[in-house]
Amino acid sequence: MAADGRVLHAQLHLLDRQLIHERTGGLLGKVDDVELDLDADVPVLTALISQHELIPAGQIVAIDSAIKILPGELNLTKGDDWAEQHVVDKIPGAGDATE
Amino acid sequence: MRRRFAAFWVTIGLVLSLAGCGDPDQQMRSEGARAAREAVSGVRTAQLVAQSLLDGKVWDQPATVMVTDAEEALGQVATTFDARQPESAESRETYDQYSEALSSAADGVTELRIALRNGDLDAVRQQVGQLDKTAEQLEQLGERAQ
Amino acid sequence: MRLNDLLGHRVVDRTGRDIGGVADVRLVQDGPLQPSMQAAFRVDGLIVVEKRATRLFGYERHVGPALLHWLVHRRLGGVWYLPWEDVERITEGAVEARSGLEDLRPLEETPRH
Amino acid sequence: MKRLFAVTLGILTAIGGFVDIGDLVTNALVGARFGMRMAWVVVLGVIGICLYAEMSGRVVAVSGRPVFDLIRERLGRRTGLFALIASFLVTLLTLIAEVGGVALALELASGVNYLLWMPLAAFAVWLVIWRVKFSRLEQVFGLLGLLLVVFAVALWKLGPDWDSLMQQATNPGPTGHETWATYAYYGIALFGAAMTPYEVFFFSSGGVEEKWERQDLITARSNVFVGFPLGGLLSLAIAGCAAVLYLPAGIQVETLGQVILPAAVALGKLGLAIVLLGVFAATFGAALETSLSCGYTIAQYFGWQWGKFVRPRQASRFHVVIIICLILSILVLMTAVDPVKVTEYSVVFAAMALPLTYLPILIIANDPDYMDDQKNGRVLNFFALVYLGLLLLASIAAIPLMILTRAGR
Repeated sequence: MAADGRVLHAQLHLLDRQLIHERTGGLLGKVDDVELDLDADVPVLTALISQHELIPAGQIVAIDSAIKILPGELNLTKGDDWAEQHVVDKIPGAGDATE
Repeated sequence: MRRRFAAFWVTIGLVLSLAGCGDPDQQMRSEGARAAREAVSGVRTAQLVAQSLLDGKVWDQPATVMVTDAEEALGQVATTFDARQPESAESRETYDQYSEALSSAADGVTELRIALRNGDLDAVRQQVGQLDKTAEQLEQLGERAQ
Repeated sequence: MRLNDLLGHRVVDRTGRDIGGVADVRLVQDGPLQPSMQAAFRVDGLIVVEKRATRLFGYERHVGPALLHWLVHRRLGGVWYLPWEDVERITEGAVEARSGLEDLRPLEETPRH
Repeated sequence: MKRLFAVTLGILTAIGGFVDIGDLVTNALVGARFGMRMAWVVVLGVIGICLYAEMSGRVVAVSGRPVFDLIRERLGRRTGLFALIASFLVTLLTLIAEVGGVALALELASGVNYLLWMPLAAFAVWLVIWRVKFSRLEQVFGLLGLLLVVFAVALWKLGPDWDSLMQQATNPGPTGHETWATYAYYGIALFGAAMTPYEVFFFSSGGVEEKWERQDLITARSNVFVGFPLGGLLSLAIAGCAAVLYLPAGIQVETLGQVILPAAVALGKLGLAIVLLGVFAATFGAALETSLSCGYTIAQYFGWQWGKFVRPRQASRFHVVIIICLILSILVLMTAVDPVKVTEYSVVFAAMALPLTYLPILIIANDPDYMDDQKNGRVLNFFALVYLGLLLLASIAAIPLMILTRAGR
């Protein structure tokens, strides 16, 4: 493994990138910030931040043209849920597939 | 960079003020000619629509809508020009001449619209001939100044 | 520390000379194994640009049409790589380097993969 | 065989989908004022949109990311937000113009005032977005939009002096009472109408909606390289009709009625019926595209779930944005502002927003991390950069020219 691991530039490859649910492919927001632990013996990336939620590095599954994550307990779709409850669900046909 | 911007705005200012001042009579004639050219557009449109209707190329509703649009446009051209202020005897003369031509053009198209809505095809035919003359007159007026 | 805070920090060399600003952080995936059985991304070093410009459009690498590349680089000035070993400490708004400007390598010389 | 069918269908859809209210009005207007002396701008615009639409289609097919994802990613949050506001406002303005265009087409057909049609038109747009599948919506309105070929037939039937049209086309410059300033102003408007930003938002997001992958590059490219130029020919035919019928008569195009009249003059009631249906389909289709694009840009900037490939409740914020935009367009049109005027302004503002949209596409299309072996070649980059220069020029010149010519008077 040693020195031939994958190379990423934190700002270029992580910041402002799309977050995707690893299983469903649902869109979960953008990476607003990146948490780095610079005081550890080996300084590492510890988490991504999106909409004030901390996504631990362990939940990152793949980093590609989008970042696939396992959201687990995190709630990254609060806004969508609100709009769904208060507006969209009140309109007939909100749950139907289009024809 | 800033200096270049200043030069740009000065140029714009100059152009605008040049357009704004000058001989009042000359200006009246140039505004009149412009209005006459705009009026030609409305009159010719109405004429073309009415002729197409007589030829059975359009049906009533679109024809009425188009002629009404032309009527409104003409009305606007006439009102805008009428709001000008002639400042000398000579420019007053120019003003009257253009103003009269514009309002008679507007009246002609109004007549056409009325005939059209009433389904009076004979009157429409008559107005088409009339509008052709009006348009020719306006075309001449429109060429009197840049 | 948050990335957005780190970006834009001034970088001063061992003699206290200002050599540029932090534009990006280079990560290498060879850190300690995580619970997800993947290696963690280790902070390998900082990308420092001479002039104050934090957005590089990815142009600090060799990509893009030559003209755009040239335009962006003209705006950035020199682009250096400061390996993490050479970072003395990070204070409020500044990164102090252990090395001097003359020791820094241009970013182009660091391997991409 | 199935592939060939898909490709043909895509091309036909692209032709029909290329022309919207902006192209209709601007081309007729310019044809009436300058004849074919501005045909070169249409050609220039079509080549430009081909270049950049192909790039954005390729980016989508290879990376799966639509254009506004990339704009935020490469320009960052702040500059990206600026780009979002500019592109969104221009797209919203275009949406207002398209809804107005649908209502005007209905008014012409029925004689009932467009203000009464307008809420109905906006509601119908929403209903189609809410209920109808993406691919079907594209096909139906694209194919119906093909009816605008009637302009080409009308031009031929009007029996113009082709030599003099060619003469005009090869002698660019203002004539009669026109000045170089108005010529340049309408040149920018025409350029903006051909290269409207929403076209790439929609094209690239549509690629995601239809789940393009590498093997779909052929479809994407044929849509762009065959469909768009043929759509451009339609634009030229519209300008040609106006040049033949209106330029000698001194008629200036100010209403949608004047845009379609040549088809009636040349082909009678049948021509009129076809052109009305074509204009309705083109503007309605474009209203769908622009309202979706309003949703696409905002949702893609913030990373929200978007798209018609999921049920409405799964992309709730995306649908809320679309509903709000449609309501806004109703409210704006209710003020009885002339939709044709809105159209004229929308294409000029579109020209101003162009560089912000197209620069990130060019950057990403060159990025090996995204594109692997599919990144831009040198020749393509050369032309893309030339266009970027043109876009910047048009964008900078738009406002001074607007002031100088008092919006083209």
